[in-house]
Amino acid sequence: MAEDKAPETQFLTYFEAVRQALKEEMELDPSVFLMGEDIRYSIFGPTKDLHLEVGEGRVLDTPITESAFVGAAVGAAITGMRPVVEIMFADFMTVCMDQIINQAAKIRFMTGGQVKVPLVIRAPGGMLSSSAAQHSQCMEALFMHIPGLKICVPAGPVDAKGLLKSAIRDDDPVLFFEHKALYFASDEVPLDPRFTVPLGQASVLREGGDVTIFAISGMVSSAVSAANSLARDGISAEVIDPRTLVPLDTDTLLASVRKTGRLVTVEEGCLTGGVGAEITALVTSEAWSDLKGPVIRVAAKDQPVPFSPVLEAACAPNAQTIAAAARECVGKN
Amino acid sequence: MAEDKAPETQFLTYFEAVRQALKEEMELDPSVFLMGEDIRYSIFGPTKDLHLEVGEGRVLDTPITESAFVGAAVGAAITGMRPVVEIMFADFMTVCMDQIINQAAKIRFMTGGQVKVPLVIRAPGGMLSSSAAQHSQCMEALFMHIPGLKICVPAGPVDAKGLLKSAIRDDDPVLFFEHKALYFASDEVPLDPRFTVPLGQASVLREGGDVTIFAISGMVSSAVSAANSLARDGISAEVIDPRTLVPLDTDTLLASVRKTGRLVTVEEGCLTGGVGAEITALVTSEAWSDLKGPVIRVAAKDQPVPFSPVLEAACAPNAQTIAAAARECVGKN
Amino acid sequence: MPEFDEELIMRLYKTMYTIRSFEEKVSEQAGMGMIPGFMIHLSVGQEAVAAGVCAALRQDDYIVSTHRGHGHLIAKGASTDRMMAELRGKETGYCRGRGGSMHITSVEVGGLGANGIVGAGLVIAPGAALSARLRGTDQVAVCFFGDGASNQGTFHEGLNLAATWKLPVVFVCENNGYGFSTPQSSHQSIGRISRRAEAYDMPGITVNGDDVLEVYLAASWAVERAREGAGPTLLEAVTRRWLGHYVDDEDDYRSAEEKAEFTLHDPIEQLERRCIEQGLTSTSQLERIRSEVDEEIERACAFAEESEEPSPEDDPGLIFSGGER
Amino acid sequence: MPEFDEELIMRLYKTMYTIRSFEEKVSEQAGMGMIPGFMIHLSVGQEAVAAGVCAALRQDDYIVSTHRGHGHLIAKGASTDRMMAELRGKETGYCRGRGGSMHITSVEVGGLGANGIVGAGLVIAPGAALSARLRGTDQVAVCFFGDGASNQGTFHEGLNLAATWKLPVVFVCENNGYGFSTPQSSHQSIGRISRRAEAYDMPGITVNGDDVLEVYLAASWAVERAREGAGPTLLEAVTRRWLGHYVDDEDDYRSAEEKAEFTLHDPIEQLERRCIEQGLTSTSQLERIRSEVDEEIERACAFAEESEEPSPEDDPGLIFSGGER
Ligand SMILES: Cc1ncc(C[n+]2csc(CCOP(=O)(O)OP(=O)(O)O)c2C)c(N)n1
Ligand SMILES: Cc1ncc(C[n+]2csc(CCOP(=O)(O)OP(=O)(O)O)c2C)c(N)n1
Ligand SMILES: [Mg+2]
Ligand SMILES: [Mg+2]
Repeated sequence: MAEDKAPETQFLTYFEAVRQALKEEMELDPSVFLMGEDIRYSIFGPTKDLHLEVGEGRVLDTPITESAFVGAAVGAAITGMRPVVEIMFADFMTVCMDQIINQAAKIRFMTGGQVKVPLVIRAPGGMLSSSAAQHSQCMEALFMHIPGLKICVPAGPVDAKGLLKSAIRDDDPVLFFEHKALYFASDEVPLDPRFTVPLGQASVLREGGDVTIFAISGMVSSAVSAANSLARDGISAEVIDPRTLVPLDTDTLLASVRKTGRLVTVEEGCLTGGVGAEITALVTSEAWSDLKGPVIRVAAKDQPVPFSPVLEAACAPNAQTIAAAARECVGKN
Repeated sequence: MAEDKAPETQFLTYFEAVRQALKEEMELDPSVFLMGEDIRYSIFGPTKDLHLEVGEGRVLDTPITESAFVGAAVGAAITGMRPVVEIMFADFMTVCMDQIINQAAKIRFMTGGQVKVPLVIRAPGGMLSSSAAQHSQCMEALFMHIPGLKICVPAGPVDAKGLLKSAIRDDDPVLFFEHKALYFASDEVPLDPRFTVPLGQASVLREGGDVTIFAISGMVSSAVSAANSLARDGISAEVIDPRTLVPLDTDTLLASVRKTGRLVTVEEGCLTGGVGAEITALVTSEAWSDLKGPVIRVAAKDQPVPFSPVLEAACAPNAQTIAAAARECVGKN
Repeated sequence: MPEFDEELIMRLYKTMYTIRSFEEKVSEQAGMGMIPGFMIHLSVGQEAVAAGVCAALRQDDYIVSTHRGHGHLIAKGASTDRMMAELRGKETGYCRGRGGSMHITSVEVGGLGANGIVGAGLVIAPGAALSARLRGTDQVAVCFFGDGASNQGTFHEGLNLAATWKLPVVFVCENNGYGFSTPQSSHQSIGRISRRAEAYDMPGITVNGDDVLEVYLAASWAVERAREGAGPTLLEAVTRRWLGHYVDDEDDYRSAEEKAEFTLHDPIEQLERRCIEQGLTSTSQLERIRSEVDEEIERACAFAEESEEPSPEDDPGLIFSGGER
Repeated sequence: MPEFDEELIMRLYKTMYTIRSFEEKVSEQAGMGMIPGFMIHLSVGQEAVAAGVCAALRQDDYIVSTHRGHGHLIAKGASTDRMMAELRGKETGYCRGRGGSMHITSVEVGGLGANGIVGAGLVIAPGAALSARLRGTDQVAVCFFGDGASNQGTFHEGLNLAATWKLPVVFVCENNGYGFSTPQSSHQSIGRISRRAEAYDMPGITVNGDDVLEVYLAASWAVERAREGAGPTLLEAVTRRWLGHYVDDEDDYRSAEEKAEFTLHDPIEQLERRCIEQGLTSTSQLERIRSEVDEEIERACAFAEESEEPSPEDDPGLIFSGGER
């Protein structure tokens, strides 16, 4: 990694990286515009005062009507625009689920390809300091089941910027799940406006030979910590962040599992029917003979997210529970 | 046909069995009532003219406002009633998703157990003669990911009646997925009003030693046909219908897999993130050492359901594709 | 009656008659099992709304339609042959057989799609209108919906958004008095749905939806208003659905007397009578239009009949535009 | 001013002051990091709405609340100690620490729940009202919601259902002029939200939401109307949110001038002034109420402080009532 080209990068937080991606793409393409509730105020920062930089007409504060503005985004997308909408908390996607599942995801197919739907829905998910049951959910697993939707789960500022730029340029509906607890994570982010991260390419954050840890979104850094602590015990873990769940980079994942023979999946959403279930089914099907033992899924408990900090902490996975799962996986617990 | 003893069963269609369950429970318990769009007319029959038998006030035709009447059902359930609502097509659950996911499923937890939510949502799903992308979906897999919801998937008239009665008596929200293509299937249905099928008990429709076929809802009869044709080739398949996905009878499933060492999952919903993914993850985790090969998932293609009969048929699994999967599973394809 | 030019009146007549002829053929073919599925919703009796509204539009204006959408699309200028092929599930259909009746769409004529979800279009139309504004065009978006749909949350949200942002939308409520089997009096507490415009400080107008000229005039006013940037209008057209809600509907929730009255309001006959009374045209000229249309529909049927079924091979480009998996 | 009995006025005063005192304490403790989370929405300045409306209710009537729900629940009779414990995430809280501020609920006093989803309550309240009717009681359900929520689809659907079925609901819109950072003029095209009642042929009333007696009178009328079976009412109370939208809100979207005006409308001071002017009570009596309340709040804080955290052990009975997995 070329660390010596400092002028080409800028040290940005995750929310600033999202903001930069939005700004760059709006400057590059006049058909990109933003809608959402209180996005000029921007509770987490990504769109704060962006209208002052790109023009009032391109950053639209909407009434509190998710169905209306996501539906309107579908209408705009099929008539030549590239809307990027924000759902203030991913949990609120429930109130505009029809616009996502029955309209955005299906309209290209239902019309026999007469339209494309270049629409991005940004939605912050995940737990953050006692936000409780209706403001903490990871919704990505639900949508994996719906054909026609692409899904990004950036785990750091560089991917947040690069994936968002790709998502905006993409001709299909993309659900872009930011993680609330990552907004203030920071990193050196490329400044070249041509920089993008393609959808469908996993990143291997750490190479290793004993066990593959597949982790997403808010869990990636915990997985890396877990891998570090495993290394101290002589267990060499490979950490893979798929970065997008749809399309999914199965090649990278399968290659890793073929090498290590062991897999732990890690997510912050609920266990049952989660991302890990699909990954397990896929990997056991495609790499059966390479697996030395069952896949272990690490995920949140199957319960609504509790308010109490004690209970909230007990609900989510962390570096310790990941490391423990990996140890169990390699039979060294 | 004069007999001195009242018959213990009656030959009923699936929709009549649903109707009988509703009627019996309404007669037994004055707190049970029905709401839904055009339910007195009842496009598929289960609630047709039921108000004439149980009273006008207990079968309420609603405006076309799924959020309103599912929300109202939550309000009624937490204040002492047992509402049973119908979503005319399961696909429309998208328009009242918040009432299901963020309210019904979580309210007991969020209130620290101050309320129970005895609410049943009946929703016909599945493909039926070119109903196309917005009237054909199997929604059950989506909801498995949401803690707090029970899920029934009756595959025949007896289970439809017995499970629905249990669902109505249950103190938690139950999603009751009827299958449109099953409404005219018929069987001998017990008439004793005390008859119920408990939630969380799988049924083993056929015993066998070579491979377990786990099939749900509209796919159960195809799985049985497949098993019959496999038998002619000397392959002995055990067919398991879980009947409820939440709670899930893992004991019966695991016992079967421990015996056969092989598993095929069958569903009519989309493959990715489907029921089969969770079942695969569960079984590979719990019965790893008993498995002789990877689980094979049979499911619909990952695409919106097409209108064209040719394409619709190509989209769904059937007895042939199930049998082929089972043959592959036992290595005899 | 204001002055209408003959060309316009003939166009309205032809449109209404085309819808009628097309749908009667669909009804016939559905009865014969030639059309896949049972969710085919016909608008026989309601033709004046589609014809009157779409006559007020330009080709590049948009319409967003409903489950009962054949008439809208015909009135907007779609070809009956590709429509018929779509209803038959053929590859030559507008949606390549993937959509069928409930999803029939012809983007080339500005038809953004029928929809199987009641009320869905009410939030899509404002988006098309917003898109027009952002692209700097003066296109207008019309949103058709029923009395039943006027209770859905999307009605409220769509009208609120359009009013707040003064978007160029005309919301056209086809009030046929029923949401499926449920009479209006059982699904809402008001009679005139145009009263709901009050909630958005938007003009609300109710017209006789069986009088195509009245519909046309009101729609023209609302469309021009929208085009000039004065914002949206709620236009209610009171009409009647002659046939069942869908082709298999027993329709036992409406009395024989009620049904007997429908044809008294026939929008096509009314226009015919008016034209002849006012000497605008001759019986033979109308006769000629009808036979031209009948022939067109026959050709459409033949085209659909002869067209190929889609190949069961997948076309991944229909799910993701790049064909990704 | 009509005649009000002293007991009622003292009760209203005490309720408003309890809300104020409770929330100021919450604000203080949140600033000190003692309250988990950042989504704590305070209703300081809006106390007259909660107090006036709930004074018109019986204990067995229902209220359905919002994200800004502390005041409603206090006014309905909940204990401040269990409320404070809930906000602190303690096992002794009403929701055993599972809910927190946004989900605070006390079913025993008829409080069916705050809600984190804007507009969610608007469809739950009609269900509680329907339930009352089906069970043969004459309970009434009040639904609180904000100006921002009045645009959500659930507003429309809930009011439509309640009006069509003449359910005993009172819809109380607390119009504080903002949905978070968005002023009313940017989120809807009307000024008086009560105009929306027209869409459901329902009475719509706007009152000064800073005048607790005006609120009480209007609410009493609407509640009695509902109780007698005459159907729902939309009651708009115009008020002001003095603090930020939530405790961490910078609140830079409202000008200093605008904020300076808030306290001029202080509902508590207004009532105080009126009482004294009209000789209804003495300064010392009000003083006594305030110190009683302040002590209660101190006790509530101590109770919350001393209470246990929930055990991290799971309680499966909170997910399914039978504890199933
Ligand atoms: C969200 C949703 N709910 C219910 C239905 C089933 N449905 C289809 S059409 C219809 C009636 C619609 O009534 P209206 O809006 O008046 O239109 P009309 O059929 O009279 O043209 C119903 C209930 C649906 N398709 N979508
Ligand atoms: C469905 C949904 N959308 C957005 C939000 C975020 N949010 C919480 S409160 C609020 C503003 C609500 O405004 P209003 O209804 O006027 O109530 P107020 O906060 O003024 O009391 C917003 C946008 C939410 N909680 N739920
Ligand atoms: Mg209608
Ligand atoms: Mg407000």
